[in-house]
Amino acid sequence: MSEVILRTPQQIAWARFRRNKTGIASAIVVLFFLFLAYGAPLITRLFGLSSTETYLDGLDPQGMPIGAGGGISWQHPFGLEPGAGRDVFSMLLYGSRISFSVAIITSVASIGIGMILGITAGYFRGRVDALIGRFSDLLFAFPSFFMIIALSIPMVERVESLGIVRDNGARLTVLIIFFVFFGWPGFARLVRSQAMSLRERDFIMAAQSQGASNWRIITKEMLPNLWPTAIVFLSLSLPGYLAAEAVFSFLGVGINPPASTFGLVLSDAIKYWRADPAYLMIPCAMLISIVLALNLLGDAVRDALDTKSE
Amino acid sequence: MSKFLEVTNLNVSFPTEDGEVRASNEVSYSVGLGETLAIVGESGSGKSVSNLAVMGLHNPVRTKITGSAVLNLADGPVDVISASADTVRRLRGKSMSMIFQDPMSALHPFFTIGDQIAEAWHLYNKGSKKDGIKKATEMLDLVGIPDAASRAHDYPHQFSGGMRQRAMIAMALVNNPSLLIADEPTTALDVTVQSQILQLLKDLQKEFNMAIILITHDLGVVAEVADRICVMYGGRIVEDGTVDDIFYRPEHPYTLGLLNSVPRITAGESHRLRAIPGQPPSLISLPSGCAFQPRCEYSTKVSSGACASTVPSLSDKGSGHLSRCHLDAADLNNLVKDKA
Amino acid sequence: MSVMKITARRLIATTSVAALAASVVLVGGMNSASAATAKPVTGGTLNYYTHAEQFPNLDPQRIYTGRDIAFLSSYLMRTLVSYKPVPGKDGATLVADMATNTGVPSNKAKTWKFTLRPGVSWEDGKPVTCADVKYGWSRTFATDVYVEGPAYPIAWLDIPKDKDGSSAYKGPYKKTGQALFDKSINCSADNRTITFNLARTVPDFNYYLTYLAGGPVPKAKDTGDKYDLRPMASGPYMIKKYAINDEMVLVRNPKWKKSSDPIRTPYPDDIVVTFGMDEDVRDQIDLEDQIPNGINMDGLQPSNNVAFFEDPTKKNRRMNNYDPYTSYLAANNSAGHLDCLDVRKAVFFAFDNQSLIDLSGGTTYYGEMGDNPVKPVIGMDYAPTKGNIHDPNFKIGGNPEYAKTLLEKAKTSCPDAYDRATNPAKGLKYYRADTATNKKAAVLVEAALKKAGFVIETVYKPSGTYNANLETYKKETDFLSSGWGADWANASTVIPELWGDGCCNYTQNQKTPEYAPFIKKVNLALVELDRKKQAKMWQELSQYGMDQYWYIRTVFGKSQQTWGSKIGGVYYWEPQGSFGFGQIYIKP
Amino acid sequence: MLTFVARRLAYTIILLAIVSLTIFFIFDLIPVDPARLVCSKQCTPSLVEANRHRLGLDVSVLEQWWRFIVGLFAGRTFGEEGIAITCAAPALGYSFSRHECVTTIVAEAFPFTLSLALGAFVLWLSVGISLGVLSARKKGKFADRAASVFVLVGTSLPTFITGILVVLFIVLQFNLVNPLELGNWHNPFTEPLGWLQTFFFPCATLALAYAATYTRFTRSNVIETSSEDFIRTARAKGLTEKVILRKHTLRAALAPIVTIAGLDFAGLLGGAIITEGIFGLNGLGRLSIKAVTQTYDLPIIVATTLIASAFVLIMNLIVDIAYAFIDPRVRTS
Repeated sequence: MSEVILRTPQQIAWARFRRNKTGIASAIVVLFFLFLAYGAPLITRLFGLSSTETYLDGLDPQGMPIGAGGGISWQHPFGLEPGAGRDVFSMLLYGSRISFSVAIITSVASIGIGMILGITAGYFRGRVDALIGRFSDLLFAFPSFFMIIALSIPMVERVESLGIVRDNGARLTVLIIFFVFFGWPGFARLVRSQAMSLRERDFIMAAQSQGASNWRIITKEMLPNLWPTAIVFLSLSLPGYLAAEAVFSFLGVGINPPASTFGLVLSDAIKYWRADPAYLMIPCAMLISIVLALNLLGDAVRDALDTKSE
Repeated sequence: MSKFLEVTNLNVSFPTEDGEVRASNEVSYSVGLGETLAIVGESGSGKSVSNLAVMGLHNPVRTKITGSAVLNLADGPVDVISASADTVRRLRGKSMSMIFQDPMSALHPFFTIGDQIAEAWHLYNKGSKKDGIKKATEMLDLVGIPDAASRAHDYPHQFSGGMRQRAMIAMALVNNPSLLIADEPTTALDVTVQSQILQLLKDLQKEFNMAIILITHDLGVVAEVADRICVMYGGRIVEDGTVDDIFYRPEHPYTLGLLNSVPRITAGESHRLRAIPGQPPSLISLPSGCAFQPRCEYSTKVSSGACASTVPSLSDKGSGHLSRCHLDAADLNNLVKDKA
Repeated sequence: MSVMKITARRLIATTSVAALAASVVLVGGMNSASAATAKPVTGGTLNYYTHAEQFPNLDPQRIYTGRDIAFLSSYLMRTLVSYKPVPGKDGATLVADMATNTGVPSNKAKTWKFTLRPGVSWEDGKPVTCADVKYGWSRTFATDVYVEGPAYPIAWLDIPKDKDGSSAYKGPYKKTGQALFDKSINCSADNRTITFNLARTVPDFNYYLTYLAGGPVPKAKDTGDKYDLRPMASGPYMIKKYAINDEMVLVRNPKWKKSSDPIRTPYPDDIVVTFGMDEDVRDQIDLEDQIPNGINMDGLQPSNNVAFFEDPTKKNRRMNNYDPYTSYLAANNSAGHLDCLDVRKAVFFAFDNQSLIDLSGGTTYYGEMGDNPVKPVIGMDYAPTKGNIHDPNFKIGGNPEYAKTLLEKAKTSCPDAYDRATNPAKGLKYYRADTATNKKAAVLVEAALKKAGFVIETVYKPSGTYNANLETYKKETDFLSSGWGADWANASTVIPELWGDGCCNYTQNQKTPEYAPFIKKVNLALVELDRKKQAKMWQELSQYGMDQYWYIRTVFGKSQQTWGSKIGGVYYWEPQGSFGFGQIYIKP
Repeated sequence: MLTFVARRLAYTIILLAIVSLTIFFIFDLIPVDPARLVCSKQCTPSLVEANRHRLGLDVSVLEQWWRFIVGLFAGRTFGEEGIAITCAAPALGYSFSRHECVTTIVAEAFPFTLSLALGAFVLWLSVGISLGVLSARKKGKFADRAASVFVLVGTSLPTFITGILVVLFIVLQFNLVNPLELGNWHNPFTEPLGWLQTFFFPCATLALAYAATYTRFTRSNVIETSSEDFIRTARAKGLTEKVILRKHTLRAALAPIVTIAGLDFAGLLGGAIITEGIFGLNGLGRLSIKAVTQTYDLPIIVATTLIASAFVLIMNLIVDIAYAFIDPRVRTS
């Protein structure tokens, strides 16, 4: 008898992913940036740098960095910040750590909530479904982008008054809460429709007819069939939230100095673009590279997991 | 005299990352006007693939097709395999038509039934929009849709499954084609509706004098309507004969297995249903010998292990009854009797 | 870039930053464009462009900023008294405008009398009357409608006060206490002579009349809240179009007569102000002289100053002067904050002022360390103080070592304040508006103070509501930065406002033992009729406050102006800290 | 169909009411007192109280909301007698910092936002759909690869970065626009060139990211639809590939795009905050953001938020009805 090789969907996906050269390359780039971000304290120490130290000797009397490319040197590979004289390399490393953290926490949280509510709506239907549906309709109607800007500062004060987190901690918490609050309905809708069609599938019916509890059906039968959707959504929402964090800190909502993120650096850099274009281009290039790599990785993951697209 | 459609040595394969999927191998069959050819086989046996090739419906980029399929039209024969894509397109609908298994998904959900039929008619006939709808109504009436004039303005989702298939048939026949390929036309339908549709096809065949190719996995369906039957397995035709040949004098172990797995009430005697053990072969890595060999209970009876090494040829065992087996018919019959 | 950021180019981020009038002393070798000797030419369109979306105000009773007073009084609205429109020290001289003279005081300067010039009219041809002036003054009392603008009339006019300190007169709309107001300002029978009756001696009363707020408004044309969009013109131009965020177009006022106006010389035919310019676009226009008949109303971004001001080919299109403003950092002297001289001093010496000045453009363009809330440009009221920046231990880049020794002293002299300043669990708080510039400056401040052993946290507050919440913030923060310019050439508009019971005392010094003798002397100085004696008193009061380190840092600011190559007649009008708009013309 | 529209309309009105009420409650909770904001010179508690009355904040939130709703239909009067200001219906409030009825301010800003949104919408739809169809038809070929690079670039460049780069390195560098005219309003019908000068770059910047997404979406939809049974049927009928693509494939593949495009467009009608800010366009986005960050002008904040929500809800309704026209399954079930 000829052997029929049965592979699990995970194995098939992994095999497909491994064949995708762009996917592998982008995964390596993403890992590299993650290493830079989360190894920031270590790396900056190796370079003998600090993200809060002001290297004022490197600035001229108008506060501009001395030397080409915004003061690029062996000591300061990305140059110095005009005005305050901080090391741009360390600023961006620490900044990307914040950006990554926001993106990861937000994506995971909104997928978690979306998953729970989506399954609940799709599996139980009826009133629960209607309630969740109406609520997400309502959320969609709010101009979320503007609301985040308008409400984040008062919200920060509220959160600080709780006394758990303060300052940038509170600001990030608020930003993440807002992102998740406005972010889950998208995924929940996706999950809901999938859960509804799964519910009608034979294996779920079979489990139901055998008297399996709803909890068991959801965790043992439905979740394993929904995880590829979640992974694809995760990989595509990471770059989105990363960029969103940059946009909000660019607009002055979100993190404050002495911490720094891409958005903050960029909003500062455009004031110096004529005198110090490198200070604008370096963070631009780094942010674009990260988002690009994440997008490519997301595409590869989707291609590997999505059975529909050939 | 040559038949209307003559398919000779048709090979269809799809190159994929995992290897070449050889969906149809050296397939030959023919069907004449007024005749019904049934092609029977499990899913993946190559029966649809071959006929889609005849219709020219494969994606040319992703499919490799060799062999020939000649339509003997009034103005001369055309080989649809070697003909240009545009030539074949002009034959579709007019000279040959096809209906599909799931009439729900085969009809465009956004257009009315009448529009979809009229669209096909307008392709080969000059006439106003009104004429088109009139023709569509006529056809719907012909395929037995009550109140056809108003139903022509309905959308597919407003039709029941059987009615959709009737509408599909009406659409396929609107240009009076000489060949109708019906790909599992009844599989998605209720049993009572199935026979109605089959009867309809039979009636229409008489009216239009069409050649019909009925693709099915259901031998029960075949007995009522077919003149000839081709049994396919693993991308090859394994047996080809008249209805009587196949049902009463099967010469291939796979056909035998198929017959044994069909419940027969008429037989009146105790009959044990028997499934064929094992799985259909992978079309990427076909067994080197007979494709059915791994599942064949008689393969051990063939000396020198020819079943595993050599592909048996499709040989005429007499009076146009063809079979692809190393065992000859008499030996097989004996073996069957022994077992019983 | 124009993406939502506070337009303030400077640290001056508080409420009303007032204008200064003074016999100005130019400090240092500054390059100021001199008034052109060429003969001015009439005609053409004069362009102004600004990043601002609009004029902060056009309603005379709301206007309080020097540049706008200069602009609007040059073109649109006349006042009883004006500054002489000439460059240099002479510019601070008062001249009669609508009035026939600069005012006649009597009764120990408690009564002031002015007479209107004949032929002065509104754009509708109606003559400007004493009743119009009186009505204009009454509007200042409608504090619920006119929230901006100077409040001197409320303090000065002989009208009783309510219990909560507000005037018993509630303005011309509510009319509560109208009779009281009518008694304080009298018009003659011919409606041409106006007499102000004041509650106390105000020797410098007539300087206030250079403010548009002290000018007339015709009652029949008063549209209340909406008057801010379309005030009646009495000057050589009138408003043809005013669209916020878009542009303002001024055209000649046919009812204005040169014969009744001794000071205005309207050269251009039209004046167009373009609002909402992107800062980069605006700077590029100047750098490349794209609009030769245009004037940048804002000054360049600090990062573009070097490119413009160090290019000799642009030397006729720029000026760089000390402006009327002093930037300061007030220490919170109240209990539980910086109620300890040694700690305040430690902060003062720890500050890295050099990098902060560099951040804002360096000493050449931003300004230099001051020793006084009163600026030298004010004239006789300024004298260098002792101590502070003249202390041998003062280093402009910060002296953390000396700061540490002062902190060590504070450990025993005031252990509570010391604990707050150095305990990581407590630490000092610095509230500031969350503008981009402030965020950057905070990095430098934090770095410098940490070096000296302080624990400090910057608390960012939303810039949009920062000013409105200042009353709350000033009690919570340990530092508050702001800026101030004298309303006219008398420290009476500086010291009482900043350190006494005026508008903007952020030092919270009222409950300290040092306050009582200070305010006593302030009140004496305010009514001192001998100008020289008064100046001496202000000088002593400055020294007193600086000795207390009520202010931790003062910077005497500079400002730059740039314009296109076809602009002539530009000069720096010192009392207004701005262009002398009225003499600008287009070169042929 | 009529009952469908009526039902959706009722649902939209209820949602609008809930959303507007929510917005009133949310902004009431913010620890900023607008009455204090307009109180600087000689501010006393009684003055704050007077301001609160003048701003209409001295009543319950519910009452404030109700007055707003009534004002929408009947107009409103603000301030006291003597200097009262009347705003005609539909009155969205009065801005004491701009000295204008909010309706007037919004009406001035809206043409900018509409131009930007519409221009970008047309650009991204035409580019996105044609590129998407092209790359689906030429799957795997050069055109498809080129399109996928475009998609990647478009989705990876945040609009604020593209905007900055376009302004700094294209618009300013090459003096493409008279600097005094930059961001000026021009009537597209009487001054089409001026309008283009103002809106081309912002529209293109905004459209870039959307076009990329729509290219990807169109491509996958066309590919997916192409493998549908009804397309095989159309081919079996003998239809030409052109007809199949135009009539059968695109109709089905683009139907979902109607929904997404409608909602994206509605989102932009509320103001494209970043793009308007960077290009200095005085649209609703810039208006609202300035009201929040600079003046804290509550009537403008509330009005712009409400308008943005209303656009989303109304467009949702339109899209639903439009979809029902396109897809008979929705209409008749």
